[in-house]
Amino acid sequence: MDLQYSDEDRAFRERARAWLSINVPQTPRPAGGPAAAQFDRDWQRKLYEHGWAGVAWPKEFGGLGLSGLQQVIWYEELARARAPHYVNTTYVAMMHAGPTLIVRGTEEQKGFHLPKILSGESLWCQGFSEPNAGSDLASLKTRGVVDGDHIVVTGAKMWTTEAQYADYQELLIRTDPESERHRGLTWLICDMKTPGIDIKPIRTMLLDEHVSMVFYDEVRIPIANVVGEVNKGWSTALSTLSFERGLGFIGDQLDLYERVCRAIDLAGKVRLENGRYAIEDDGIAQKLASLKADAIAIRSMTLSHITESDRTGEPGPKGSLMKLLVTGTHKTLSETVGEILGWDFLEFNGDRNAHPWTHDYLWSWVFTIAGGTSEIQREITADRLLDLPRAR
Amino acid sequence: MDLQYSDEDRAFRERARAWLSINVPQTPRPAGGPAAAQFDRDWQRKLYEHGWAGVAWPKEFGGLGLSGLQQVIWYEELARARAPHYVNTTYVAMMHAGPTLIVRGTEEQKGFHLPKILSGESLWCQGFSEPNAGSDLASLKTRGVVDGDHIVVTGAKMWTTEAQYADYQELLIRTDPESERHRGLTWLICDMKTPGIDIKPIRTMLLDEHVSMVFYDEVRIPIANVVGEVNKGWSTALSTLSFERGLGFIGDQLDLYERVCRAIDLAGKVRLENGRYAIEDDGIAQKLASLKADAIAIRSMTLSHITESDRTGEPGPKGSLMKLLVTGTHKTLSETVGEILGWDFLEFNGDRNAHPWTHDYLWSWVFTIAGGTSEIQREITADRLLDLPRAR
Amino acid sequence: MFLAPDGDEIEITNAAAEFLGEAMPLDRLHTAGNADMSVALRAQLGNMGWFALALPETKGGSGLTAVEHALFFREVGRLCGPVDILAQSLAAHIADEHLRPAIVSGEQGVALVVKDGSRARLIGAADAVLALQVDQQGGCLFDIASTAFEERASLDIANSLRIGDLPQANRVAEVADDRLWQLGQLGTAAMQIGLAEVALELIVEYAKVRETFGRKIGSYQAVRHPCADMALRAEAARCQLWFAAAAIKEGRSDATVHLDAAKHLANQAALANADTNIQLHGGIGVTDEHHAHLLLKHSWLLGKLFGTKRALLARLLDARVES
Amino acid sequence: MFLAPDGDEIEITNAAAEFLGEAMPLDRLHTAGNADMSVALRAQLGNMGWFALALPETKGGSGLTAVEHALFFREVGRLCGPVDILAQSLAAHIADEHLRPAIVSGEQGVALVVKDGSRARLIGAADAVLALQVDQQGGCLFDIASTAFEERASLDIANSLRIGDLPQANRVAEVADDRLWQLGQLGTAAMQIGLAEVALELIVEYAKVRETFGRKIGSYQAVRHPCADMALRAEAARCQLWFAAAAIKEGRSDATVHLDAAKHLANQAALANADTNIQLHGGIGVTDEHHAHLLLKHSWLLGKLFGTKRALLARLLDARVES
Repeated sequence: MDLQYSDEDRAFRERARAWLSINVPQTPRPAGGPAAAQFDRDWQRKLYEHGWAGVAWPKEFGGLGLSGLQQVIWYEELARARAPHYVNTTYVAMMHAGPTLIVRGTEEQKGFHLPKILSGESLWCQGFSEPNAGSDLASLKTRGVVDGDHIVVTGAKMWTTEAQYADYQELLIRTDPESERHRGLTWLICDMKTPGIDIKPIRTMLLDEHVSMVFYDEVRIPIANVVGEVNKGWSTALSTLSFERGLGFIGDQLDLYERVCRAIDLAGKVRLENGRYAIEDDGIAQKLASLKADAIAIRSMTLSHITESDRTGEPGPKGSLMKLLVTGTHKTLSETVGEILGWDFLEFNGDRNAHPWTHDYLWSWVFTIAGGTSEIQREITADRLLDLPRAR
Repeated sequence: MDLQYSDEDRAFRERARAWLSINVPQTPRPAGGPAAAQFDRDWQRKLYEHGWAGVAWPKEFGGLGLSGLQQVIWYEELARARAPHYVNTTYVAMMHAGPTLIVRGTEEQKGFHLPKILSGESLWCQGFSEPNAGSDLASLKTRGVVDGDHIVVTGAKMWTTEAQYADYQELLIRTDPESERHRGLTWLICDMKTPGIDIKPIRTMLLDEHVSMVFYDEVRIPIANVVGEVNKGWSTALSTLSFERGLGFIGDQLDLYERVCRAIDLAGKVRLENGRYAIEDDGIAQKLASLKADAIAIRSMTLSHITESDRTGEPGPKGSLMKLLVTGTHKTLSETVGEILGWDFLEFNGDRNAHPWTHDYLWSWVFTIAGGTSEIQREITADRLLDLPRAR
Repeated sequence: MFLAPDGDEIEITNAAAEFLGEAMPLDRLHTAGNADMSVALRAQLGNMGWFALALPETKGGSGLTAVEHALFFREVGRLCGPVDILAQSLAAHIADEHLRPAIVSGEQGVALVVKDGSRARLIGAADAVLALQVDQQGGCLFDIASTAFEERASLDIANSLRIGDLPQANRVAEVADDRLWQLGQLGTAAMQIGLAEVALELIVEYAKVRETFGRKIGSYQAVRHPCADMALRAEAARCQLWFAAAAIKEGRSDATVHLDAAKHLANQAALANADTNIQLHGGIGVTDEHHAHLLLKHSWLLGKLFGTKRALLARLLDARVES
Repeated sequence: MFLAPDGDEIEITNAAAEFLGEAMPLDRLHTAGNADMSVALRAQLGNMGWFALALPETKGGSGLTAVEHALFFREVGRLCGPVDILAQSLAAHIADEHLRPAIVSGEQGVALVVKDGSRARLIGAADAVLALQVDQQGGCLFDIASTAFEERASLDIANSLRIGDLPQANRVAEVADDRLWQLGQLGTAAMQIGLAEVALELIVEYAKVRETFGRKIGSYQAVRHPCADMALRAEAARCQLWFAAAAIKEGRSDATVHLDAAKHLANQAALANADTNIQLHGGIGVTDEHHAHLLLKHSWLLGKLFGTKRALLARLLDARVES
């Protein structure tokens, strides 16, 4: 057990810090819309041109081939430099579409897509969930019929993040109409400009439109776009999910500590209805201190899990625990700030820059629902970590 | 909607208060053992001789035939007079064995047993649960074989409260060996002096022996002791359970408010480790005030439910909600006092008079487990009150 | 003693539910611009006499009690009714005979005012010409016809939010007892409870039809047990509301303690049930088109009115109820 | 960087588990009179050198680090080991060369002392002739051979509890830095985590065999989900313990903050897991013969030592960790 960084780690941190200190965009990211997508592309292009794109990608595919620990260093330095948050319109492409192609794609697919992803030329979205297939992905119904050298897709996907700005989509469909559950699915690269695709943004309770429904009306996708094999898409999808779950929350994990500290600062400046500073209320002070302990533990858990999987070469089975803790801590923190902020907390127009705490409070439910609800994370933990008899 | 007591109610309260003020025992109840059982018998005999025994029993069977609201008044006056707690060795006989005989017993059974129960001559215990049949009563396995005019019982019961002092037992057994679940059971009056019965007290984490295992080795019980019909005992058992659940916690319901007030007094006298009075800690003060609100609501719920069932003549379906709230509030209160009391809370020798708060803390789990666990109460609520699809 | 709606009380509840369900269905809040009471809704409510429900007959009201007041506002709460309905009802109690008719009829709108430090938060329609401020010591009605308030973005969809300074000179009515506060507390507690009940109903309904992993979600304990807890919170708060309303009606000396307890439990039940309702709905629960977020956001506003957590608990700590 | 037991650390953990499992199995606590370290157990532990694990080699110890210290006490915690084991280990650090051998060998017993107002609470064997008091400023060893303490009934089954006044004149050793406090905090945090892990293991094991309503209870979400929460609490506290132990070993400037966080999370995990373990066991969980209550009661004692909730949180509020 030790906390020492290798010389290489330290050198990497210094290089990253130096570069970020002069290259981080000076203008804040627009709150949303096409301007935000363009901002993200520009930042990704800059990373690419200076050799910082794809920290988790193998070197042979243009990435930095960093260890898990070095990725942590990278995300810590991003946070320190107040660089654009890594969860943006490049997220799907960088964090799971690209990695899926790397392990499952054909040479043509890799050769065509990976450079475009790294350079910010292609944005991707995910097309897994459906109105009746949320946490239970395997019940999806969007179907594809092979017609010559194309697959003709009809159906609907839901909760597709940033679909409006995406060039490509990870599309999971049912190609064997007789199949059930995990069998008979196919993972396709879908060009979002293909005729027959209709995107209907879903307004959320955050007053944004970051997710959409995507409708497919006989959309013709070349069979050459299949990643993995026809009817064996579940296996490819598991790769995608493992990338999503592995590092999916790393930025939030590392960010929580600073957010707790900001909340503590805030509590020292804001007065409660009874005239006292919020921090003088023992209940609030104890809650904030306890959240700080949680945030500190989240970083320790991150480092413990990552250094362990750096050694074994495999992600451990504890991603569900991490998601439960991160999303739970996020929610309790948001609620506590709601108690501190008084009437100001009740002001919200959807602009996360103007009303960050209220925005984050509402985000709590997106966080505890998206990517597998907290209920499902407990199920996964009970199944895989505790080996309890199945409930489902 | 109104809070008015009728003239009759008020007169009853005055009579009860006057009598209790001069008749409540001056010596405290012994903490346990045969002396406690004798104390309970004596108090019951006194109630009986002065016409106060059986507040919930119909007049024709020697009870007072009171309305639900008047029973509440009675329990309030008992608490006010610091009379012996109604949960004692007479509890099973008075609260559900007697009432079961009243609605399901033969004339002989009623004529023999009811007077003995009312006068404190007979103490009863319950023989429903088994080692493998706790909240899932219908899986019980103790069997009875008809042999002439007797049923021969072999098996074991568990969690039998105060078995050592009981004269009779409500005994639920499986008389049809081919039967499953609720079918094929029989409800018997078991004389605890019958040969073949062996009582093995179970020491609990409260360091008491208020429950026992009871073993039956070919115990011969007259068929005349069947309450209801052979193989149709589940129906009789449901009567017993409905009496147990209906008023089972009424004393605790009404008592909680005073206990919260005592905890608040305590918090004003005890210093925390940091030197401040416990009540000066905002977190503790808020928790106690919130518990007071819960305790006040519990009394309102009691009155609402009881006045409603006084009108309909039937107990409502909300007993499970009440048990959840009462046991949950009890537990939170005990934990909060644990936080207040410091090192004194860590002193405990099993004597509830010497260490009442620690005793009550440990009792929390008995309370959330016995008589149907909190988990089962949530199931019952989901089934009966919310009509959700079954989980079991 | 009877601690549940009874006889005429049930009639009034049903009448209110029917009227409000048509006049201001929850669906209205999925269309922009429907925050606060519209002029039309105000007139409708005024015509039906709802603003004068608990107003003494001597003042031209229906002369009903705190109990009917609570029952009416529970129905208002089920539909996330704007809190200016409550402001309008309370204002009728302190306005003099010249001002009162225009309030009772809904002709003039009344907004609710809450102090926020040195400033005033205004909740209610922009066309309100009166503003009502209430605390435990009394209430005050201001003429704000010529006062400018700054609009703030409102988290709550059912009410708009403004900020500004009250024209202290323009006091048009005043009262120095706690009657208004009590009715306000009762009204907001009742609204929170209505809201908590709707949250439970929405998820129970959904749990009976929505399937995952081949079963109705209502058959999973991860859904069933939180629903049972929601039912418990609503039931405890509701019974306490009945007690508090009856205690006020009957002038019990501990009525304010019961009210504080009711508001505290109602605040908790509403927020927790609104929260759980979203979570158990899954993805659909965070969409704008679903009712779920309306309840959550509105419960935050109601939690700020007539007794916030800290204030209520501070009073409850030392208070005692009669046995 | 590697944040989990590794190499020799695993060896030492296994050796400790094996030795302690035989020397002081959890079952011992179901027999009366087995609270505290017995003379025999003390001698055994001394013989094996466990009291000198983290003692510098220059002082005749094994010269291992805070990490091995934490790993050893996690194993002690899994068996609800008496806290006098910790007192004995810590005392070896401040005793001088005359006193030290008798402590390290287990010849002389050391009890732990905690201030309770103006009095002293003594935890440990009645035959202890030394008493160790530690706070963040330092530690002090008292000769209590001729001091009478009053026995108090102990909720905890693993330790007895006495109260009295320390003989201030009989100070036989003293130190004025926070090393002892750190090792004490690390040791008690580790014990709490071991305890939290055992609670989880007990219920998971039971849930795989116990049936109700025709199914294993481990197939019900009402059991599965609380078990997942137990696993989460143990995992978070454990990872934080690794960080804190390594931070102390490496002399990081923020080591005390990490320790405070570790103790706080360990306190929470132990009590909550012990609680849930009883509840999910149902009736059998409240019996004296079951291990469940031993864990609950012992976790209360450990929660009082080397950092209680309020003290830890007060320090954490203003503290910062390095990135």
